[in-house]
Amino acid sequence: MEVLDVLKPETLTEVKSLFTEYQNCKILAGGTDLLLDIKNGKQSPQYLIDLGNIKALKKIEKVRKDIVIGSMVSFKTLSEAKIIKQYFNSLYHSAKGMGSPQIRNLATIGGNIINGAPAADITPCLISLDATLVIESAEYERFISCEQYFIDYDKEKVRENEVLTKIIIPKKKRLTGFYKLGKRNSLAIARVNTAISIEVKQNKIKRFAVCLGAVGRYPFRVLELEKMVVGKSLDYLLADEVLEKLENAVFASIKTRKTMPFKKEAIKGVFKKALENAYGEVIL
Amino acid sequence: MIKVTMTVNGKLYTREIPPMMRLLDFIRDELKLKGTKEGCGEGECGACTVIIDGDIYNSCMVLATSCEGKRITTIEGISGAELHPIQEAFLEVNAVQCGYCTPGMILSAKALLDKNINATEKEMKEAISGNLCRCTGYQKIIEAVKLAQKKLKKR
Amino acid sequence: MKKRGIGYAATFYGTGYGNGFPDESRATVEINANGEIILSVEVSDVGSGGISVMWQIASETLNIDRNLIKLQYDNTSKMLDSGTAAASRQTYNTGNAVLDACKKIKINIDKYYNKVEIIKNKKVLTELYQKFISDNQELKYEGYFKATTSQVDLETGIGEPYWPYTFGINRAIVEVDCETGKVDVIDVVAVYDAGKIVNPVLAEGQIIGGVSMGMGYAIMEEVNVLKGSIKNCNYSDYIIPTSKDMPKVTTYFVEANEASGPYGAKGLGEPAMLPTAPAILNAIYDAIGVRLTEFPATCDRILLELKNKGV
Amino acid sequence: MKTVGKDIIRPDAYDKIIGKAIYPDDIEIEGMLYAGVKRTTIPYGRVLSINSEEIKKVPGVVAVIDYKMIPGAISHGVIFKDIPTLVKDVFKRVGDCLLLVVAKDKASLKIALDNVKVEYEEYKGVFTVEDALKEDAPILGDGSNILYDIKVKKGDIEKGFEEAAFIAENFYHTQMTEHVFLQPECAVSTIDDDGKINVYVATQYPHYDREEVAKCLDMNEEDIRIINTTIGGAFGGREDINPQCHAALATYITKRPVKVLYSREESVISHSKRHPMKLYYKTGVKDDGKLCALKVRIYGDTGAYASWGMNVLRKSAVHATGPYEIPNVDVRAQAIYTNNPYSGAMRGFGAAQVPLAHEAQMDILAEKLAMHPLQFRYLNAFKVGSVTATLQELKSSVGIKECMEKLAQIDNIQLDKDVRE
Repeated sequence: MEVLDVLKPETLTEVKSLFTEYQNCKILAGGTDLLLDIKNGKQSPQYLIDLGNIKALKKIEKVRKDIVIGSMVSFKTLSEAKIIKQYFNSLYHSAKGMGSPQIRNLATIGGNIINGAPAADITPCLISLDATLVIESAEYERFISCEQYFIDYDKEKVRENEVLTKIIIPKKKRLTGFYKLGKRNSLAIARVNTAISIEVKQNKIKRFAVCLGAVGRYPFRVLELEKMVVGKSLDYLLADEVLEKLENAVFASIKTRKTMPFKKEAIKGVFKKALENAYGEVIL
Repeated sequence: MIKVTMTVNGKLYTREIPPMMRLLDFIRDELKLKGTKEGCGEGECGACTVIIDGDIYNSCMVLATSCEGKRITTIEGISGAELHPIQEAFLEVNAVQCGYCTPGMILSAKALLDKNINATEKEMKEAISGNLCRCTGYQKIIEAVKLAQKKLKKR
Repeated sequence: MKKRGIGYAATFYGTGYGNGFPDESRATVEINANGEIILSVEVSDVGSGGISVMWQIASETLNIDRNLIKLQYDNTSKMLDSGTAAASRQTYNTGNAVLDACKKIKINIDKYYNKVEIIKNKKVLTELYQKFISDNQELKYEGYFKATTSQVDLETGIGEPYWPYTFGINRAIVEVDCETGKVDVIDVVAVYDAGKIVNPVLAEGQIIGGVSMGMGYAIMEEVNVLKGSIKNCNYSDYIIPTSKDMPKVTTYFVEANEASGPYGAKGLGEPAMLPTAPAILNAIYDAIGVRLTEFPATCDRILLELKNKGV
Repeated sequence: MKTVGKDIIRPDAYDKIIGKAIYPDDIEIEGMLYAGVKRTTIPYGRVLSINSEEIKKVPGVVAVIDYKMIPGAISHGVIFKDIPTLVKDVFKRVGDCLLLVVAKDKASLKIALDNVKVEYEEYKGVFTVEDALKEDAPILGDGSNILYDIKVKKGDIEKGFEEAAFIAENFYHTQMTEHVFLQPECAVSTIDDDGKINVYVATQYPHYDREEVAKCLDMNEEDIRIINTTIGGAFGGREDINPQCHAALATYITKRPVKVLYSREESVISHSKRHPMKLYYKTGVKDDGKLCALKVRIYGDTGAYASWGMNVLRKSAVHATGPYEIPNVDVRAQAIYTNNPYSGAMRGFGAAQVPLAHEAQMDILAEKLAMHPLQFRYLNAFKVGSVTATLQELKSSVGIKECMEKLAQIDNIQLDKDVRE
């Protein structure tokens, strides 16, 4: 089947009305993956809705206690926005290290989430930052945590008449870090990546989140570990039993894969580097 | 067919094109500008790099129709009667071998220096990190960008 | 924890087809009425700079400014067979054929123009052409070169399989992250003997490009084949170095003159990539005490090897 | 000298920096057709049937060409003519060319090729050199799976190892690699009024291409013209025939200009690879630091077709010692057929694999001797008058020691130059 038209709405309202007007639509949000999928016959929509002209989806805003990122914000914008660097160190680093300059100019945060690649770089960050996705249709608006979106992917994934519009991240005081282990220093796909977020109170860990990527179908948190470290000092994050939990989590996730022995070893180093990244490369 | 209008190298073009035509094909097949090269067709090699409104893109990854109203610069558009200082520098330090990555490299370098004439070596390496080259090992390309920077600053 | 290591590797490379195979090159050089020299030679410039090398050898030999020398190198109907752009043979073999052709016409040019100054003026060449015509001199001269090698005996290996040989050594400094297995190549010094270097800046380009390919060979590149089928057919999964992976490369040449080469030159294209990979592998060993015997040295292999050895 | 030895700007660079250099895909000719091939998807077998008749009916298809329509030779190869231009029945690798389809545009060509259906009888293939050498292995070559077998012997290997104070013995395994030159293969072919064929292609050897195209079309070489365009990298990957014969054949049959353009994926599937090698190395050194014995066994996976396999393994054997003088040498190198992608020329050509082994051995022995690795190499390096493993005397231009001296100077290493020379 051929793509018959590329529709170019200028407002979100228009997008929603297009859903009712056209069948078999696919959202074009950058297109670094979608266009290849269409070329290779993996997807065959009849209409593309190009969100490139919707200015409202390209903003990053402070709204009360949250930062709201439009789904059409490019990786370039994300990595250059002061507000992102200021509040979400992990997200800043993952956006900056994604793909190449050309890809960062084109690819968007929304497109990356919806594409749902196992080795995506920002998804672990968003999950560890407690991000919420805002998904809209003509009739409704639904809010779902990024974590839940991937846990319940088959049920929750964006449907044909829906569009991801915003990503909301609570603006809390926390240390966040990210590290990607790739085969090279640019144009690298993560072999393993990790995002962490630490809330500290009186030198003790109040809340901890760690999300692992490229070690399963989707990025996932290691809840057991997160609970275990609460109330401990930051040094404890390097304890053997912490690293062991990570190793076990990777093992459990990809038991039968050929890469398992390597990845369960590598996760420990990647985790340490994510910590270093959170501490600003000075403390450790 | 979709009607699309865009400015390429300072000239306004309007064409009726199939909806899925890539910007790369628009440039090469419709406008017959053959300096933009296709190396992989999947956004990995950077040979098809063009500048759109000041930023670099892989033209194999962009639909021509998404470029409505935009300003595109290809390798053919960066020099007039005289070479652009980046081109001069590429010649002078031997940053060219097989030449297939060269147009894309020059455009990536141009987009960088247009925005940041004081770019550091690290930023230069970053700027061309989406342009693969199998011949040169990149070092002379970086040398060329540095030389071009000097030339541009003198102007 | 990151550890640094330093490694050395030396290699040699016999250029040309070798083994007594007829390794022949031909070139023609012609003077025309427009005051131009037409150098016709089969030189496939795959990016190597072969065209420039032929141009320079011709200009040097003829003592004529290179801008007056027009090259014809692309059409089988307009050039003689000079063999392939391979085996690092173009500078030595085809360069020698160009040299031969130019020497032949030069004998006749010298009859009319015997000055030390280089011919820069079209008019001088037009006048030369007129004199060639009036004295009934040949306008076109053919040059030829055949490399001297002999076949090796399959049971003993005795023979002179290649000539000449190019030599090189690399020193590499690497940084290995012991927690992830990731290798960063920091610095490479490359020293080569490829005889007389015809164009230093082009030769340097060959070396740095060779270091890049050698680095890919050492730590990144691998075609994955499953039941005869290649699983990584794209740039996204067949990994080669990017600008952010390259070490600083410093190049030096010691020019051991080869009397049989054009102006003493030997070949360089392939030798340029040979010592880098083993130098990097030796540097990795120096850094972490682990020697890989299966290549490439990816983070996967290094990390597992470190774990197995309990390092 | 006035020109030689000078940093001259290469004459081909100007067109390249302004985007005017012409690579084959930049050529467009009025009325040009597009051609492409359907390739095998299994490694070893026989073709039972292809739905050629159906493909002829696909809109936009101008011609469907199989091996029977080739006027001349149906295979090609740099030494042995064993690579099918179009498969007759048996094929030996994934990526062999089955059917050549010519269409009026790229889109029709893609649809036509996507719809080619092939029925195979699949044979049991071999994918490792070990399996290929087993007694019950299918025979892929001419009576044997060993394409080439060379021995290089110098001195007395037994005696050599007896003299050794230290011995290093290891297995090394080098991987298959790929050229990935930036410009994927492409050829454009045209026909003159007098029937002569022109092929525009980026190639490493126009006269060889002419010979193969002439053989394929059963024409005189003089009636074929190869025009070498600007070449977007090669590294050995453009030594074998790829789109040349197909473009020429399509033009010969349709009498129209034809372009054949590979995708990146097709480029990687189609052309040769660097030989993966298994290398056994045993190196002996005397306590004075002089190498005394080297035993080497090399098994190169040459894949499905010969290409340059024998020359590559010969190069490995000759270069197995590294640039060092060793009095006692025993090398054996074999090129072995498998159903893997065929191995051939790639920058370094057999001399790229052996250094991964001989230079590891050198470091291992230097460590045992407690000698600086550069010093150890310097002590053993070739000099004018040295005799190689093939008993070739190096009569001139042996600059390896000078290279080492230069490096020592740069890195501030004190080389002991006089002792034990």
